[in-house]
Amino acid sequence: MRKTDIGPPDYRTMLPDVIAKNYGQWKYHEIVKAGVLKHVSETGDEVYTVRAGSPRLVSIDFIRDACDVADKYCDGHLRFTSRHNVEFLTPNKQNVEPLIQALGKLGMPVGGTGDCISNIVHTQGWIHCHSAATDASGIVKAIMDGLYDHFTNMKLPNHLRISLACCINMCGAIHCSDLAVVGVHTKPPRPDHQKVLAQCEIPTTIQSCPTGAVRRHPDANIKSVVVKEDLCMYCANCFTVCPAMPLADAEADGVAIYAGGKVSNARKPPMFSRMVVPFLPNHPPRWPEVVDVLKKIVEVYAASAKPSERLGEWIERIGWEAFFRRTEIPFTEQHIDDFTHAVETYRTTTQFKW
Amino acid sequence: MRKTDIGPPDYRTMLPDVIAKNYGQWKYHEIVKAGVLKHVSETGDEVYTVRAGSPRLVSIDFIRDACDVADKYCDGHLRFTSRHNVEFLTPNKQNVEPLIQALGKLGMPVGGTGDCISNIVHTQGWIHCHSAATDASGIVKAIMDGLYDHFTNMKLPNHLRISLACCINMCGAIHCSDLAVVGVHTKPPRPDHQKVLAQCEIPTTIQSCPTGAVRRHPDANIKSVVVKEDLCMYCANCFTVCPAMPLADAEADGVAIYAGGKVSNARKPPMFSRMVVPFLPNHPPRWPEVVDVLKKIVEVYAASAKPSERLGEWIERIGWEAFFRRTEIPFTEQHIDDFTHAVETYRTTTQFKW
Amino acid sequence: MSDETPLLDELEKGPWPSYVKEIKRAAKRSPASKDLLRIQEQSYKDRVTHWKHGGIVGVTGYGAGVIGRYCDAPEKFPEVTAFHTMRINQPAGWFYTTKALRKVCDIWEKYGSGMTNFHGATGDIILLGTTTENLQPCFDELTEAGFDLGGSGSALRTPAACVGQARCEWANIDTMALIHDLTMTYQDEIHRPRWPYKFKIKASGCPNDCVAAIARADFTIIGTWRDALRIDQAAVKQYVNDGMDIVSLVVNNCPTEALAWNEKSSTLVLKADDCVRCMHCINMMPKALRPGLQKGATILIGGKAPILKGANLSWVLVPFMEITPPYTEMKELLAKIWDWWDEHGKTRERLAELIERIGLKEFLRAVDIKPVPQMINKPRANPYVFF
Amino acid sequence: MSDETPLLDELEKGPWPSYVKEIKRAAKRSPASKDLLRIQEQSYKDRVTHWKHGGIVGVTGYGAGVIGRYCDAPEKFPEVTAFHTMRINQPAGWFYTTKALRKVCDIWEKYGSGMTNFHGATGDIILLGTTTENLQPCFDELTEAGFDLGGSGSALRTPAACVGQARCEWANIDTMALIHDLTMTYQDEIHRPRWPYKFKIKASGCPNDCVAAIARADFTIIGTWRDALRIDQAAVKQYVNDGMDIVSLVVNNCPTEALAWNEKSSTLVLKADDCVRCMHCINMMPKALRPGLQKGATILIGGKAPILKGANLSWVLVPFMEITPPYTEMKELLAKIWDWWDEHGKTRERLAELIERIGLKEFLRAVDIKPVPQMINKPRANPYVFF
Ligand code: SRM
Ligand code: SRM
Ligand code: SRM
Ligand code: SRM
Ligand code: SF4
Ligand code: SF4
Ligand code: SF4
Ligand code: SF4
Ligand code: SF4
Ligand code: SF4
Ligand code: SF4
Ligand code: SF4
Repeated sequence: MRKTDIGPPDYRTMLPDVIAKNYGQWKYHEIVKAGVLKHVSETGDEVYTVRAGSPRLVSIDFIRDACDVADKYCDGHLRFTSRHNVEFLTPNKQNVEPLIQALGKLGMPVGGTGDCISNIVHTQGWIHCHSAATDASGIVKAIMDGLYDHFTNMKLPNHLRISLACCINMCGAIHCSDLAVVGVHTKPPRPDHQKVLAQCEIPTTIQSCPTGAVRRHPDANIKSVVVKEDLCMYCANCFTVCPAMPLADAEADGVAIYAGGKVSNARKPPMFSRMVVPFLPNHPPRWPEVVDVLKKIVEVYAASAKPSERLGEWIERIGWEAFFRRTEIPFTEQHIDDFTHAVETYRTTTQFKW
Repeated sequence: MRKTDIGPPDYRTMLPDVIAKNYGQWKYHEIVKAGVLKHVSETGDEVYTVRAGSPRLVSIDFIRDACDVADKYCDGHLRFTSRHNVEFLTPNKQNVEPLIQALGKLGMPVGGTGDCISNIVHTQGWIHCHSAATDASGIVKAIMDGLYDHFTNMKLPNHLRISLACCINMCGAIHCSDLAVVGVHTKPPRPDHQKVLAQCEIPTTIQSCPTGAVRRHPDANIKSVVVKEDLCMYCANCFTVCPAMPLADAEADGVAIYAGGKVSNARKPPMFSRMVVPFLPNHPPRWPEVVDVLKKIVEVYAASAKPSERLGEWIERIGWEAFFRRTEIPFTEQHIDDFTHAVETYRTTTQFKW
Repeated sequence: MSDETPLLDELEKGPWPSYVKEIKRAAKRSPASKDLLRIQEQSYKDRVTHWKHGGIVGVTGYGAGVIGRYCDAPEKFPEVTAFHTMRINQPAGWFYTTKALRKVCDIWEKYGSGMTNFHGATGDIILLGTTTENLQPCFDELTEAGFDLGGSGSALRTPAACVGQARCEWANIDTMALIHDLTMTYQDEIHRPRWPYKFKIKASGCPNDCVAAIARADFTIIGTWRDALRIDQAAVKQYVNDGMDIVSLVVNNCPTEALAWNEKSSTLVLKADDCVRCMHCINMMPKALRPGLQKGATILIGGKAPILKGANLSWVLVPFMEITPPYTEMKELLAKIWDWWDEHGKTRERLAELIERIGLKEFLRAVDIKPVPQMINKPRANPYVFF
Repeated sequence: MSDETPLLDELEKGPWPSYVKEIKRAAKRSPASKDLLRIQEQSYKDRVTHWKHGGIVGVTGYGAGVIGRYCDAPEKFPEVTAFHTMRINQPAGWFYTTKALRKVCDIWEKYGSGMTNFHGATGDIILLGTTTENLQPCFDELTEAGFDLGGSGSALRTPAACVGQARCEWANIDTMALIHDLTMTYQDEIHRPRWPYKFKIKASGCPNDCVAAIARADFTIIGTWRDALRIDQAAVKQYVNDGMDIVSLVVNNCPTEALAWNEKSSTLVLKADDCVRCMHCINMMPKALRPGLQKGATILIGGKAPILKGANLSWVLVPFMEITPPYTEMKELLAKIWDWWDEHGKTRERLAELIERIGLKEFLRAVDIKPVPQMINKPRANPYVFF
């Protein structure tokens, strides 16, 4: 008979012996080198972790390759990280180098630990989502190529997390990332009056708009909606509930870049990422403008932040005015908040740098 | 013929010679002792300022007394400060002590400079305002009696500013004071249906309510308004535009205490004062509960803050949870913001003290 | 009815000067002050105010400067049946000759209660309590003596200045001259309410902000400087020799780590680019440190108390403006702001609230000022952008 | 239509592993992946997506776990006419045996495109692209293999845990055990959407928050400790001898000045009361410093992305909760929260937005938790208080 609600496999059935044996007894760790962690247990046991980068959007062949490596060096176990890297764990120091070789052969870069740029948390984009204002995996590939050395080296002041979401739904939960790339529309939806009635619940559609820009069609005979364009901020809520009002537009869609967010509670509390570039056009296949801005920010940060300072902590210390000056990124109207808590972002002091 | 729009007297006609002569040329100052400032000019000239406390609500006799002193020791000039103290200026060091004597005779305390508690900026209260939820001059007198030594001495970590407003209109602009006392109502207005039509513009009155608690009287024949009590936050806006809906209530009126505000840009930017006690009853003539809370806070602050640390800077450093613990002031529902930017006050981090 | 004031008498005790004594002094000659004392005692018993809204009272040709007041029990307190206050515009910086002050006292003895506030929270002299009939003659004598009314209602309120260059070495601008000029220029705006709500202007000579302008003025003027603050290293050494722990008291309190103490050369090292002119180090060492020489002001807008939508601190609008008579740049800016506010503001909507409602972007366009990062602490975190 | 993909081919260049290579690999055996490649190339030409909203598709008895997708040009890309994704609930902590993984791969080779996300941003295995017909048989084989679907829509989403005690010395709670238990307990809530909107639970073993729970979970569980962190002074000395500048790197970075370096005894001094458990010093000296021994978790609520009213970080609800099976206290709290949210929440209103609308006070009463200062950074500044 059919099984339902069995839930996921019990994690205990998935653990390598050394992990099962030392579960809850780890004492300390060290980063042997970029991509290689060593954890030592109260029992004296050690486990080495080799972390390898993955495109996340992978074929089953990729998984099988990884399994082959794990079978050879890790007694048939492996894990994935919260940033989609693959981790190969082994108690045997001797296995580490061969493991790295094997991963090299597969083209899987080893790194992503410590003061580096780890894998980019990202989303679906043009591969699968109807809501995408930009692609995901493609920009991610271009960015990681551009910042590759920072994945395989640990020469930043602290780790730097990059996330990408292909629309402002922000599936990557990019709103608290050191660097965030988000797909944005900049033109209002275009209701398709033929389809609206068929595909959408008009009241729900009208309600869905946070700014009240969606209105009943003035002509009572046309059972559809119109958009008051000056009220529209292109959030796509209406599109989420009503497919008949697409926003996608080759010219008007692109990405915005946000910076300075963090999640950890280390030193400074978690912070939101904040706008640094309001709009860059979609230039597939490699989005050069996007890659350049990110590289520039990373450069300036790496050169001037103190040890342990996250990007956002550094910006808070030097001030946003200094950040824009040093990165030579132009400051625009769009940077100034005009949403619900806007006033809380105004500078209510005479303290600022020239 | 009648004069209008002549404006105030030209300040230049009001200046003592030493001020006129050294205007814009002052080089440095020192605080000789509590209440006595010495300013030195590029020209080598000096001016001594003796600062004396005033109740602010004074008779013309008080002004005339002050004038007598000024005639005797200050060539017929004096000034008032932005906190309503009186300043007597003289180029002659010899005049300082006699001046202090003379002020002593008049019962005017000398002090209010440097790391002290200066005069309390306050308002009208029951002396003159229809809007008052508490008195002004009376509480101020009780508080200054209680903290008198801090006016005549300079033993605090930095200066500490106390302000009082008899209703939340906050005429004292108390919203950025180290310590603020504000008169509050805690019961909704009681519309007087006889008077409303005569005295008030009903639409304006309804509009005036920020929470929409004021509604047309359900009975169309009664041309008046009713108050939806659960929506009322006792702000008195309706009363300001419609005298026929008083809120004043002997039991329900009282004061709230706020703390940690500052105006200067020194070190930390200006800060708002924040609620520390939501409500204390009106207990004339000396409001003992109010005086006690303020004394307690000043004590704890004086004992534990670092030099130059304003009350609010100290609280920010130790954290509000530590402030409530150390001052033994109970934390209540009312302390938690539920107004427009409430979420910005929530603790979005695991960083806190037990 | 009894003249006993047992409750108020309690407030004659204690070291701080007593306003009750003051009312009693005035009461000797003024029946109104006598009733003021009695009605105050009444409030101390009842624990509620006994004053009612004032109707529109004032002097010919003015719509402002007088706050009308009536008591709610004229039968019990006949002498304060009407008890209006007059707001008299102070001379900038609150300096007086005793001659001028005595004159004001004499006039108020003749026409009023003899009670005053020196000064009101906005800065005016408050002549507290007179009858409707006396307003005009009192005003006429005051103008004869060179004094005029201040603002009230939906008008420009009496501007205020810190003592500034008159007695402060840190004043980067001549606050008193500026405020006097603005006050004279805007007599009509002060005396004849015509706006959605009140508007306040205050000027402080440096970021210490001794008139609390940033908290209380819709238009806040604060002196500052563009170049590096001045350091007299010899005087610095003096402080250190006199035992000042310069590192913990000064260097470590710099908000931007712009200061360092060079132990070897015992000199104070300044990274001028990092200084945000907070004044702390200058405040700590007035004999050694001073503001720079390229002086001017930062203009901030929006400061106000909580009514209606919550309190605001003023925020930066113009990072640096040169402040020289006739202050044309500032006056042109004020004109643009007032026009926009007047056009779009609802009744009882302060400038900050209008900007919150319509958006800073719109405002900046209206007063044509281009956005700079100094206006904000941090850019938007949300993705809800209008293009 | 051409199979050339000149634009995508550009993305096979460069050192970072290429997802385009991956699609091409899958395309060798899967016609769907072949069309996926072609439709992606199309999007690279047109610079718009070619996917449409999915209708309600899924497996019998479930309302969640499948994201329906159709392409907008079936005539051009017939093999991806329907291209739904299945969200497969990962084992807590993302550990796998190769056996289990190979099994999933085999099933997906049989029923799907052969393309996957390891993992989705919430934590599930994403099996990317199959037809409506294949959903059920694929699901049946997956359950046979011991896997089940995760959440989607207005349901509880697949909970996630950091690696925690499995491989981290700082885990104050057993995140994987907890998350596995909650996932098993709430199978119905995960598979059958019934709420106003989605709800997410994530657990990190310490304040480093390696699953970004505070930013992404309506219900955020973060391990912490009540007593003092543990210091091994000998190991501290070792770091210093090895040349670590402990003062500038550790002591000066403590957010609350809870640390001091005693030069004389060369020991690290902790003011335990002032420590806010930020982890920084521990992070810097893993061999010398460790969390305390009274372990538990802080519960925070409200984390979410911007839609609709703006993003939220979770805020403190319960400063300290002991975390021991069967986690009764936590489950009772979740029940109360869900009841209240379910009752008052509008469609597409996340918990944080409901609390913003109705007020934290009301919420606290509903879940009967008494207010403590740890819930806020600072008390209200406004005077608008309900009594
Ligand atoms: C494997 C992983 C947990 C998992 O369950 O998968 C993990 C593992 C470790 N983290 Fe983490 N973190 C992992 C995601 C995170 C995240 C979440 C994220 O990036 O989305 C964060 C929060 C990021 C943020 O703040 O924006 C995170 C913030 C930290 C921090 C705080 C750093 C800081 O100063 O802010 C530390 C402490 C440190 O690195 O010294 C830390 C430390 C560690 C340690 C050293 C813990 C330990 O003792 O084992 C582990 C190795 C770190 C390293 O890579 O050098 N981990 N760590 C995740 C690896 C992701 C990856 O592949 O790169
Ligand atoms: C006379 C007066 C200006 C006036 O035009 O009337 C004045 C005068 C001076 N202030 Fe002030 N301040 C005056 C109100 C203020 C205010 C406004 C207020 O209190 O409402 C503030 C802002 C208060 C706040 O931040 O909440 C103010 C914040 C300062 C500061 C900043 C202190 C700090 O660290 O935050 C200084 C610097 C200092 O004291 O070292 C300062 C310093 C000074 C100096 C030393 C300036 C100088 O070189 O002459 C003057 C003597 C200070 C003293 O009393 O020790 N003055 N000062 C005001 C006297 C009020 C009184 O009677 O007590
Ligand atoms: C006299 C004075 C208090 C004092 O004892 O000094 C005062 C008294 C009144 N103020 Fe005020 N305000 C006074 C300075 C202030 C200040 C401080 C300042 O100007 O620096 C503020 C806060 C700053 C600000 O404007 O935001 C202030 C904020 C208010 C408000 C709230 C305005 C707001 O937008 O938040 C109201 C309510 C209103 O306007 O309806 C108000 C209303 C009033 C009224 C007219 C009551 C009313 O609603 O009709 C009071 C008349 C009392 C009386 O019977 O005499 N008063 N008022 C101050 C004026 C004296 C002077 O001219 O020098
Ligand atoms: C697959 C995934 C992205 C990925 O590539 O990994 C995803 C994909 C979608 N998300 Fe998401 N979200 C995914 C994790 C997230 C996260 C991150 C997380 O869960 O930690 C967030 C931010 C955290 C949060 O929930 O706030 C997230 C916030 C959203 C939102 C905005 C919700 C909000 O309240 O702000 C939407 C919009 C909506 O719900 O209508 C959304 C809606 C969607 C939809 C269903 C589009 C839609 O409106 O129908 C996407 C389907 C794409 C597709 O065609 O496959 N997705 N979504 C992630 C789920 C995989 C998994 O189960 O592991
Ligand atoms: S971020 Fe937007 S476009 Fe991208 S997967 Fe999520 S919902 Fe789809
Ligand atoms: S995109 Fe957003 S703002 Fe624009 S109409 Fe749709 S819902 Fe409204
Ligand atoms: S604070 Fe309120 S009660 Fe006091 S004077 Fe101002 S308006 Fe009147
Ligand atoms: S007091 Fe304020 S909230 Fe209450 S009814 Fe009047 S205006 Fe509305
Ligand atoms: S604000 Fe500055 S200039 Fe004006 S008095 Fe205060 S310290 Fe002096
Ligand atoms: S003025 Fe303030 S910011 Fe500038 S150096 Fe001095 S302390 Fe630092
Ligand atoms: S969150 Fe803490 S316990 Fe969990 S993996 Fe990260 S560091 Fe370790
Ligand atoms: S954990 Fe953080 S707060 Fe606690 S002592 Fe270490 S650095 Fe300071």
